[in-house]
Amino acid sequence: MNKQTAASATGTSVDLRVEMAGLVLKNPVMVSSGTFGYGEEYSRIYDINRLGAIVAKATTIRPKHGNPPPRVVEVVGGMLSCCGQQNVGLERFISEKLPFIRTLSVPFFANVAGEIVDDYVFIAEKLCAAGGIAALELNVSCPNLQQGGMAFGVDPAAVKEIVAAVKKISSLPVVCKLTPNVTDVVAIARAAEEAGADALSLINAPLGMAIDVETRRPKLGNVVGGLTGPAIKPLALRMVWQVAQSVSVPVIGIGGITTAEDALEFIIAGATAVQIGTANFFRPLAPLEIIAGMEDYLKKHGLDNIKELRGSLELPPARGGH
Amino acid sequence: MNKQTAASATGTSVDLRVEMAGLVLKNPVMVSSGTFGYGEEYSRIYDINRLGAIVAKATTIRPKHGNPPPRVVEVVGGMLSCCGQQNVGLERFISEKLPFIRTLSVPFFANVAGEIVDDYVFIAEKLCAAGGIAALELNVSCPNLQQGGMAFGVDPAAVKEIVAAVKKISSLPVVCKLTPNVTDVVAIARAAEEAGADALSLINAPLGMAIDVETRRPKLGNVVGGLTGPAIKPLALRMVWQVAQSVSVPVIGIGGITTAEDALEFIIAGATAVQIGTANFFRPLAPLEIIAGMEDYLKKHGLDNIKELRGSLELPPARGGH
Amino acid sequence: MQDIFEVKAQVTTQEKVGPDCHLLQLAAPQIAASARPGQFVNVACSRQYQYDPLLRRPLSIYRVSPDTGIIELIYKVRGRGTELLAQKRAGEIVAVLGPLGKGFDIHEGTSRAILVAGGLGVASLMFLAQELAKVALGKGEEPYVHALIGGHSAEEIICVDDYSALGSPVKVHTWITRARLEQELEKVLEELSEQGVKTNTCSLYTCGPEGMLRRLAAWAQEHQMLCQVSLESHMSCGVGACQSCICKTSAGTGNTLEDTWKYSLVCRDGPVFNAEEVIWDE
Amino acid sequence: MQDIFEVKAQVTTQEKVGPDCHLLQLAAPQIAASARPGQFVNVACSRQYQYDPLLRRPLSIYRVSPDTGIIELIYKVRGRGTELLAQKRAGEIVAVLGPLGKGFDIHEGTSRAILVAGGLGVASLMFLAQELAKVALGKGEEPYVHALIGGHSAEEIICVDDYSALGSPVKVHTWITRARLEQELEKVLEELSEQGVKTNTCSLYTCGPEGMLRRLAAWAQEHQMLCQVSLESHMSCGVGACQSCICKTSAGTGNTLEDTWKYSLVCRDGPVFNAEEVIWDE
Ligand SMILES: Cc1cc2nc3c(=O)[nH]c(=O)nc-3n(C[C@H](O)[C@H](O)[C@H](O)COP(=O)(O)OP(=O)(O)OC[C@H]3O[C@@H](n4cnc5c(N)ncnc54)[C@H](O)[C@@H]3O)c2cc1C
Ligand SMILES: Cc1cc2nc3c(=O)[nH]c(=O)nc-3n(C[C@H](O)[C@H](O)[C@H](O)COP(=O)(O)OP(=O)(O)OC[C@H]3O[C@@H](n4cnc5c(N)ncnc54)[C@H](O)[C@@H]3O)c2cc1C
Ligand SMILES: Cc1cc2nc3c(=O)[nH]c(=O)nc-3n(C[C@H](O)[C@H](O)[C@H](O)COP(=O)(O)O)c2cc1C
Ligand SMILES: Cc1cc2nc3c(=O)[nH]c(=O)nc-3n(C[C@H](O)[C@H](O)[C@H](O)COP(=O)(O)O)c2cc1C
Ligand code: FES
Ligand code: FES
Repeated sequence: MNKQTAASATGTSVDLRVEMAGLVLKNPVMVSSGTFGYGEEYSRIYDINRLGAIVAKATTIRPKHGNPPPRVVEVVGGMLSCCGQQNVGLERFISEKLPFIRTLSVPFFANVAGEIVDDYVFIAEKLCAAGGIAALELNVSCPNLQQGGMAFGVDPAAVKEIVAAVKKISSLPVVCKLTPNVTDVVAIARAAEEAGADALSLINAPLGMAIDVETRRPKLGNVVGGLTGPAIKPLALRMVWQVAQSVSVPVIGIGGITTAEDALEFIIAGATAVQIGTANFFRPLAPLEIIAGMEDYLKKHGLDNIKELRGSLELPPARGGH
Repeated sequence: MNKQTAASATGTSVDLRVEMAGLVLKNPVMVSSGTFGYGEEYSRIYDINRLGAIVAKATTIRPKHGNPPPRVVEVVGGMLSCCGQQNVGLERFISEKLPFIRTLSVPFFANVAGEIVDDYVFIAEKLCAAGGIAALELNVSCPNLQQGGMAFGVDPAAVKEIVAAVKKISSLPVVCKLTPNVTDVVAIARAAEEAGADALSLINAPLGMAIDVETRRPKLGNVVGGLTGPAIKPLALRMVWQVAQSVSVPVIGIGGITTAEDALEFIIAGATAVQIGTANFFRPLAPLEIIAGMEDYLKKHGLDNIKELRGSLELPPARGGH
Repeated sequence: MQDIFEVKAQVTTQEKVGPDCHLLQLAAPQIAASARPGQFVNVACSRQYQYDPLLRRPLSIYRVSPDTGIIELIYKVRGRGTELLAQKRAGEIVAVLGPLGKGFDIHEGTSRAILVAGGLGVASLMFLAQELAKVALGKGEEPYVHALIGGHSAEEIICVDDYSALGSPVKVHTWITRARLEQELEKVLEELSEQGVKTNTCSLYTCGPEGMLRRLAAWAQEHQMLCQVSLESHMSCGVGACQSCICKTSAGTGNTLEDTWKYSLVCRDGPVFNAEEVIWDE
Repeated sequence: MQDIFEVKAQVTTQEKVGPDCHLLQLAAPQIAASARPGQFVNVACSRQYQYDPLLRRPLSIYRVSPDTGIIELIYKVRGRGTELLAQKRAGEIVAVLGPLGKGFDIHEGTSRAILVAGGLGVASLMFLAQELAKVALGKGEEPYVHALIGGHSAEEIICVDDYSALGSPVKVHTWITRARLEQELEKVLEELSEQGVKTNTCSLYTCGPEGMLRRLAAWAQEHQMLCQVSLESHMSCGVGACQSCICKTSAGTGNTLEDTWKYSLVCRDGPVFNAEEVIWDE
């Protein structure tokens, strides 16, 4: 088997381990839900056990066709996509995907999506029972069918309800993944923390749109889709920084991360770990390059441990000139 | 005086005029607040009377130093900036800037910013009295000092209050400029419309952040800043589309518009006019190129009038495959 | 599963082969050694850490030379990505991921193979023609492969010489316009029937515009030929992870959606599909 | 106000003039005809409608030739923008906006001009040296301009030949390190005092790292010299519209903030400032 390695030599002197939600990750570099399949695909390119953790594509109770094409359109600095949670459904996830996942030595997170609170609870119960999963990431960006279709994730009360309900039955750590399409991400983060979330991950994709001016039709089959990639990094970093200051559970930074420098920005802003998403598509070895780049950075700055960097942002003195 | 013209020949057969808030603009291409100074700067490059309208830098009651440097940082597909509304203040705006503005034959909008509702009313009254201004654009993205510092623009009630208060005293049309940093932009838009806004403009800049990993300091003097440029176009377009469907007043689309195609996307989504912001910085002739490109598009598609395009988005048939 | 390689490949040649069409040769030994006809690579057109355009571009593997480690691509300059690609000069580095996807099935039992390429479809069928020519070495005198190469106009018919150079097992036909293609196909049928070859022992392989594929699929079914089509779709990852590149196919067994159809991934389940699996958009 | 031109300028020459330093010649007749020493242009490094990097890069006008319509820039390859710029070849088009900013004041009454360039500071002072050399034609025998050109290392001292080529009105001195610069300045002072020139009739012009500018401003004040400094700041528009490029200056008259300082715009109020206006960061 071909296991490509990142360019940079990886010495042994620095410690990239991070603890999160009762787990120890060998490094803070995870890959994000929906951008890494179930790991099989990328295991054809490199040894995915070198990652900090892997998050699976969203699992819903029933299998889903997902949205009609086109599902992806390139935009400046990013892409819009609307896969509509095409997935094999809970049953086949357990019967077809878990066996491969159990062969891995890397923590594997399931990503749970539903339309009513009970969906989350149902899936969580089955996954806890199935074994092979390290943690649950709750995708609360889905439309809340009980509340008129606005996403669960924009309403602190709904987020609280989902997280509390899942925590009650879950034997696995629970990560709540936050949507950026909100006025006050900190309020949502606090609601999730109060409900017992073991960690928070953010951001999911901001909603965007593109139009083909020749046909005057939306460029996406689903009209709107998630904006991801480098274009959203500044937005994501701002939200991670705000949340990390306001909660005491670990925060996982997500959004446009492509280079080690990007990842380090999130850690300096207070993230415990990061997830790589869209970069997997255009730089398939990005996660390995980021791990290597983090090691190089720590060495260069005389740090032994990635934890020393977490939340080390130095703010300017009180601002003059107003 | 050197008046450069856009590359493309501009025939006379198509009609780019649009009506908005009681004004007739000779074309739908405006330039946005804070990106065009008071017009003087760009009048050294081309004949700014060719624009549809110009929006001035925000005016506050008192002059402001603005934020400490660095005020700008380049990011993928855009930039972050935090000028902190450096401006000469209302009095000098009237005495120093209006005389030049009055020499122009292009409608000139003032952009009004305040910290309490009375600020908006005070500035609006003085500007209405001063003469030379075609309309007021209310910048409600500023921190609301009466309500703990969250921006006015994230709260429908606060937006309603400002717009209603200004409408009450204003002899000029009032445009309310919406911030994208909200869960439900439609709710804010409706509040502004109900309060009597003559038009809505959106989006102002999403809040972002960038960190220098070498110094572990924010790259902006103000820590966070507005993300602008092509990177935000998909987000802006989605919001404009949502709002245009939900209100009956004209909508002005803003966000990352750089080419005629970009501008046409907003018009097809339902905008009556557009504002060019960051593109002025990296493509100084962008507004003229966009006007020319719109004419070419109309001719190519056998349309006489830009209005035929407004809101002409064709949605896909009810979606199968769910 | 076949390994996939991320190669920082050096450009060895870049040359024009038709209107806006370029041949790019890249040193990518691992890909050259393992690629199969019909597979593709995902090519980074912008430089490393340059983000415009962001996504890679899928391009078919035109030909490989396992000895020299060279892979060849033929592409048409259309938009931002291919424009940048066309500027790469010998010695520059281009990141390519591959080999990707499921290629053509070569049915050893087939008595004749008919290849129909429309426009850039030649890019995906050349490698196949080469492999089929090898298969043909053990077979009879008549040409084993009929390659029908066409385009919108005479000058858009490219790569004919490369096909011809494959020698006697391959007979090259060219066509412009749909009517002409149908005539050419009829001529091939006549020739086959003169040779006593039954159409249901032939295989049809095709790559080109969707309308053409669809008509050929129907034509092949009419003649009971095995038919494989190579599809295109907008992609991002190229490896089956992002689910961007869907096409409708018949559901097959094990479908838990209780539907007659499912979305397959062009990048992983294709780009080559058996024609009868594909559900064409109405 | 001076007109500003957006020019799609053709590259006539691109050549290396030092470690990572390039000379770029562009055909930009309107800019060549109207630029003044100390002004700059805002250069689009990416191709049209290519958005990475997005913003233009400010570069000083090194020299102009109104006859041929050529402007020259000297720049150091640092990041994304200048890397792309360095790849432009003769014949390619680069969009440039200029001339921008307020240049150096040439005080006709000055008896000697001292120019101190640190690193790429040479780029902004050459044009000035050229103009001063013209002014000097009417003056006495001694060199009118003392150009002190320096850098971190010997090889980083660039463009010396161009300065020398200005002939007898210009005397070129070079320096490495701060200590050496101070020695050179002392030598110039000695020379001037031998010639009976009072320092308060001299003007000091300088461009380079901020620390250097600041020390020279203090030194000039000590010797009662007129002193102008050319500042840098991160820019976006380059024309005074975006208010990105601020520096602190003394408030002057008409300040309605009732403060002792204000933010000036480096792109419009500068990049050249009278040293005594500048409020240096502590
Ligand atoms: C499996 C496969 C094999 C292909 N093989 C070849 C080949 O050998 N030679 C060749 O010339 N072309 C081939 N194509 C089409 C080629 O990928 C597109 O022409 C190319 O991506 C256009 O990129 P651009 O930057 O020029 O255009 P842009 O318009 O800038 O592309 C914008 C976006 O659309 C996508 N896109 C545009 N057109 C297509 C298309 N037809 N199919 C898929 N995505 C598209 C791009 O990947 C990108 O994401 C193949 C496509 C696929 C899916
Ligand atoms: C008025 C003026 C004149 C200048 N003249 C010259 C010159 O003649 N020759 C020369 O080599 N350099 C000059 N500089 C500096 C030059 O602009 C920067 O080196 C250049 O912008 C770096 O771009 P980059 O893409 O290589 O670096 P990047 O690191 O990619 O730049 C990132 C961002 O930072 C900005 N930036 C980075 N460094 C500087 C800097 N020192 N000053 C201002 N902005 C910066 C860029 O414009 C860009 O927005 C001048 C700067 C100013 C303000
Ligand atoms: C194609 C695609 C599919 C995605 N699917 C999911 C999903 O199933 N569940 C989820 O929580 N997030 C999903 N996401 C969001 C990503 O996990 C991530 O939050 C987002 O892409 C931002 O990170 P990035 O900019 O690094 O891509 C998806 C993103 C993409 C691009
Ligand atoms: C440097 C800068 C200053 C701005 N100042 C203001 C302002 O004073 N008032 C305001 O309403 N918007 C201001 N904006 C926001 C713009 O008007 C516009 O809404 C935003 O930049 C999005 O458009 P763009 O992506 O085309 O730049 C400013 C934007 C920039 C980049
Ligand atoms: S391109 Fe990602 S699944 Fe096919
Ligand atoms: S760069 Fe825009 S004001 Fe100076």
